Amino acid sequence: MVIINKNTNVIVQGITGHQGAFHSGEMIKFGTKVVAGVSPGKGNTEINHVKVFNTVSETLGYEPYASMISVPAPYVKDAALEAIDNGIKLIYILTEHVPVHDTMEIAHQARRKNVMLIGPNSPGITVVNESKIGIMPNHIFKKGNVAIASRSGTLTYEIVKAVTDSGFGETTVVGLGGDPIIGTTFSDIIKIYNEDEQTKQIVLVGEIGGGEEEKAAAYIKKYVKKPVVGYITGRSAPPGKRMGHAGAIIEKGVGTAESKINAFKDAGIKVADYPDDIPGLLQKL
Amino acid sequence: MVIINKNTNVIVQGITGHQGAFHSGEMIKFGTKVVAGVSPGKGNTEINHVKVFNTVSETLGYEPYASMISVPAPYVKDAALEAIDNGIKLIYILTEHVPVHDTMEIAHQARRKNVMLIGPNSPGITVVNESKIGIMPNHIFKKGNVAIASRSGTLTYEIVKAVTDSGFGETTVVGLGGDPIIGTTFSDIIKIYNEDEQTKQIVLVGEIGGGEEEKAAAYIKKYVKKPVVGYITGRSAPPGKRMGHAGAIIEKGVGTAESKINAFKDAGIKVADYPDDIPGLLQKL
Amino acid sequence: MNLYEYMGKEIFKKYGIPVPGGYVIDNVNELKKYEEPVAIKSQILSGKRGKAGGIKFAKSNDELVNYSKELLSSKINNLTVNKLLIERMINIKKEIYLSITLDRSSKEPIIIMSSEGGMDIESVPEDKIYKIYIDPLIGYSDYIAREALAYLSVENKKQFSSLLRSLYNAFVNEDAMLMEINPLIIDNDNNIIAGDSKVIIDDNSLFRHDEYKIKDTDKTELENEAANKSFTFIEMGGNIGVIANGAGLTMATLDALTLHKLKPRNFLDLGGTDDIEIVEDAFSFVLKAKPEIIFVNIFGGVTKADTVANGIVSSKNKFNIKQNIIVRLSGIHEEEGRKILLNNGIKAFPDMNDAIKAISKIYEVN
Amino acid sequence: MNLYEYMGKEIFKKYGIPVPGGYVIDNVNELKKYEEPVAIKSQILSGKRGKAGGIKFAKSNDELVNYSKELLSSKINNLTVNKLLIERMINIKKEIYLSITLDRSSKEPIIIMSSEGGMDIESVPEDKIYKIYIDPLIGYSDYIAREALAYLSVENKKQFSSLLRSLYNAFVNEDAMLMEINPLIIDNDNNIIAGDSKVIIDDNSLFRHDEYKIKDTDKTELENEAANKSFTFIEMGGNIGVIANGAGLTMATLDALTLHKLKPRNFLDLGGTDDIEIVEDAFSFVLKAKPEIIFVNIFGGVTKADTVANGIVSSKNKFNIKQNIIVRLSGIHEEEGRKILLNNGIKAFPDMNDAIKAISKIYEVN
Repeated sequence: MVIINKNTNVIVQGITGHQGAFHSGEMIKFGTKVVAGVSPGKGNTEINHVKVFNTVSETLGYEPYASMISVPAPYVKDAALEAIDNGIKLIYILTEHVPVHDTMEIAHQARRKNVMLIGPNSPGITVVNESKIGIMPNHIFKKGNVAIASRSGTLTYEIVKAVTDSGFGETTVVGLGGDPIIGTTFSDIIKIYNEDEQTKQIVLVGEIGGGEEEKAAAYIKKYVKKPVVGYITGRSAPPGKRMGHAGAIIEKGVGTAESKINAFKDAGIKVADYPDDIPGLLQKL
Repeated sequence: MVIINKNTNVIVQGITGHQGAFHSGEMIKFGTKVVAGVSPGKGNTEINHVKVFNTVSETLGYEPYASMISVPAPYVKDAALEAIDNGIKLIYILTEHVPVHDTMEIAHQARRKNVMLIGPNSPGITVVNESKIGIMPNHIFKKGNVAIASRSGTLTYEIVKAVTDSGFGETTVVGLGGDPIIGTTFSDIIKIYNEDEQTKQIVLVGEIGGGEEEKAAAYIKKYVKKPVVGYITGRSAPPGKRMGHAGAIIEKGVGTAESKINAFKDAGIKVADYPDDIPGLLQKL
Repeated sequence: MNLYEYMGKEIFKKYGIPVPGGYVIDNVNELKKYEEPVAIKSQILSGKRGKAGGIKFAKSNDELVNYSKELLSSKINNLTVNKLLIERMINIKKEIYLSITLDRSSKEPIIIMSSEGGMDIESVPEDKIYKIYIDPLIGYSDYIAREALAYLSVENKKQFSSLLRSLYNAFVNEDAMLMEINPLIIDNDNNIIAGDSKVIIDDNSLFRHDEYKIKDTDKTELENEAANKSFTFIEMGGNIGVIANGAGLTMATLDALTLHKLKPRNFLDLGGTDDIEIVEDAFSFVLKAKPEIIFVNIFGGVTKADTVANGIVSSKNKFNIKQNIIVRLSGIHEEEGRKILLNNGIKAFPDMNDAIKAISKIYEVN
Repeated sequence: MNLYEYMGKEIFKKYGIPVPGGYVIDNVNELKKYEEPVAIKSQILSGKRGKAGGIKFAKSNDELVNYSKELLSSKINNLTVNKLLIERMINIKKEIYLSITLDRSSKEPIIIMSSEGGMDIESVPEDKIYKIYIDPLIGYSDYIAREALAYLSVENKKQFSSLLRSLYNAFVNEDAMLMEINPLIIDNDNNIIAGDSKVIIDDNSLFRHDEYKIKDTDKTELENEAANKSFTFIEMGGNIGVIANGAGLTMATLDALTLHKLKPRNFLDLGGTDDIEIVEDAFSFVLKAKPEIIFVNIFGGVTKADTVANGIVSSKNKFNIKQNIIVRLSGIHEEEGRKILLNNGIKAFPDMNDAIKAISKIYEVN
């Protein structure tokens, strides 16, 4: 498996918030090693039997590798810089509505310090039977051989469940995030999935906006032998409108569903018209 | 030999200035491959038979590896960022009086982009019989086995000449620069000299201010088997005074000559009392 | 949020970027006395304004008054003109394209330039477009203007350099997603002047920009109202009202309807909720759009399917909904949810395609 | 350049860092009427001002006037007091040490803190000092204050956080090499107030800080005069005037003299020059310091030895120098140079130690 496993030590920045508290509890139920929480001003408390500190620095005794950031959007940049400065190597940002200039800075600092960044505005990462960082529902997963990456939340859960119900099961599911600028993109994740031995086939759930699906398709065409199934939302979206996700927008003719679907098809990716079609396009191996 | 050789392509930013014009001519006489010059607004001219361009970007056809920056202090940061952004891998800054906040930013960006930075306020680097970038007088060198690093200019020339006259000769001489914050420091250069096969012994010419001599001494004590001779200027300097170099200052008790000399002695470095004593301390190998 | 030309130019002025002298009016009574030839520019958020007749040139007081009367309250590209920008005419020696936007792939600001100013940048061939990426950890430095000037031929290099720095500062400080000057005019005296402005501010940055807390007028009234309730609601022009959860699933729902030749009336993302009142709020917006049928498409993950079912039932009763409500309900607590709906006479399917087929059937029958 | 306390506090005020209410006087006539207990603080660039009697506390108008009279024009730590800062007394609950300076090794700004305020930081044990490094490409972010507060016990965390951000902004924007607040006072109402200021601005940044183009008064008159001529001239208190080229060689010259138990009068770096007039300027400064002997130590690299020799001869004639001039001349054109000097009756050596021995001999003979 990839990115995280059952031994990955995770802290949650914003653990005392509504989302942080609920989802850290769910993560622990999933089996994730949540070793500490951070919540400025709430140090010396406890939540879900996890100790809470004022700073990331104070959690370093727990040797955290990853941090889930679930703080209000205006504070995300500060929290992410804090995590990077303290040597965290995987940062996942749940928060929606992070200013895009903040994300640019976070993404560049993460790259500079060799930190993997997932999100913002992402449902997180799940490695089945190992560890989950994020908000995907625990019950939809079953260990299998399909790796999934998506820019959505609920649509991902739906597809995961369909893959589970159809008997294939998953290795890893990553929600990349719905913002125009995100850390890990399709072209990053496809390399990881391609190298993961347990992953036998791959599902990419893209949407309008940007050109990362096209870049991933070019990589797949060149390097990926594993079967890939693709799906793109936003075929019916009018140009210039942000379709719920800040990143789901056709701008100056760039980012159309058509362009992405064509790139997928050109790379030999089987493209589903409806999300329900995805399990049917997976191969019995 | 190390850092540069006779095939190193060098550009000069500020080549049409007084210093840039004179010293690029001297460098060419030394044998340095000065492939292009940069001087905003002076594009399409020529100096020392070298073509001048408005931007570093326009020189990329010459595949420059190193840049000598000799522009007025207020423009050094811009010139250095331009060089780094255009993929230059070795930047030498001649200019004195660069604001230290500018140097900090240059040094960090250089480190981020794996660029070797020498200076500011440095006489440059000379690899004997190979290439010279900087302002050291051509006539003082003779190929030999001594590598020299120094925070000074004229004092370095004097020591180089003494080493030459005494028959040892040099492999490489680097002027690190007299500013409080500089790119390559003693602790960086000692590793390079230690690994250079042609270098059989090393001379370090330090001065008051900072703690780089001490750091280098600690490294030498642990890793360096080659004989090292050291000299420290500023023994008689009053605390709190900048002794000509912006970096030559004892602040809050840190950076005394005593501390450096003790660290040198503790590392087994032979310490000269007078610059003239240095050749006598070198070993006949 | 998209800013009107005059608002973008106010930002330009604040950062020292030259713009033509001018003023804004809502009303012809606000017109100043004619003194020199002026352009009368409809303030609408639409490209190709000129071609659609939204810009007029006046060479007398009569023309100024008459054209202004003509334009105010008229519809240009289907948008009502509420404001005019009256601007001194600039003599034009050359027109350049200049913008700073976000490059999603490099995650950096990117400066885009072309000597082909005045045209849509989409229609300019790639080899006439020049791009410079800016490292956000380093920001702008003057060499960037020198590199730009190696490509663009501009006489007044010093003014251009200062303008580019100002535009970059404005882009960063104002949290812009786009700052476009098209055309950037070079006049006969080699002065450089911003002929137009297109500025998009990041909606997510508004917590640090009180000055932009204005009505975002490229949205319809209903879209704005929904935005104030934190719903993303987009009018689509069809007849099937849509409520779904998650932006991805909502887009997938619209796509599926469209593939079945059905026409969605709207995009409405219910979000991740477990609150009956929010379901009711969603219905109230969709009803305002007067759909013929309402399609609810829910996958229960964090959101529980039975809660949504209860919300649908209570909405139906509260708003006395006469339209057909077709529901697809899947995920956590789906069976309880479907049962609640069926007990209240609402058709509920576990499968999205089956639900859409049911909608198709209604239209075939009609 | 080192700023006086009152100037540092003006910067603090500009950045919103609280300082005690107060005013500055050059003259007792400028004293305001006594209203509450005040501290009268001599404005000199010297540590341990209080211990040396440079700070007095007045509890009446008489005390205010008398102490002010007493301090103004007095000498504290050998420095003349030209200005007084009259400041409202602060009740002190706790004193903290806080500074931002440059860390030469990491090439970063560093925040240094200690709960042991009010003492010289050099005398505080390492384990009571807390340091935070700031990445200059990222700058300050609020978590830094939180990390600081995990170490320092401060009630008013919000005010501390805002103060630390302000101090960092001031440090960067003003091109400081040091901004020290010692003590940072916490009063009985938990307000945080800068009790003192020590600010050093980078001399090399003054081209972008017109506001600091003032007389740098920790230099002597002669040092200032030399600085205006772009010479580094430092008074050393001995009797042998020194002119050398290059800061390193000049320092080495002073060291060598000192090792020979000789006392240099000054540091003067001629710089890399090939101009007779500059040599004459250097002599004119050294002569103002009234040395007993003048030692010129030159290694000709870029600077040519014969040019310097000619400069020495012309200076001797121009200024009618009576003192012994001992010259060590080496490097490019050294033989020509020494010949010129000998022809003019000036002793010239190729070797530095020989030259110094010659000086020693003069003193032995005397």
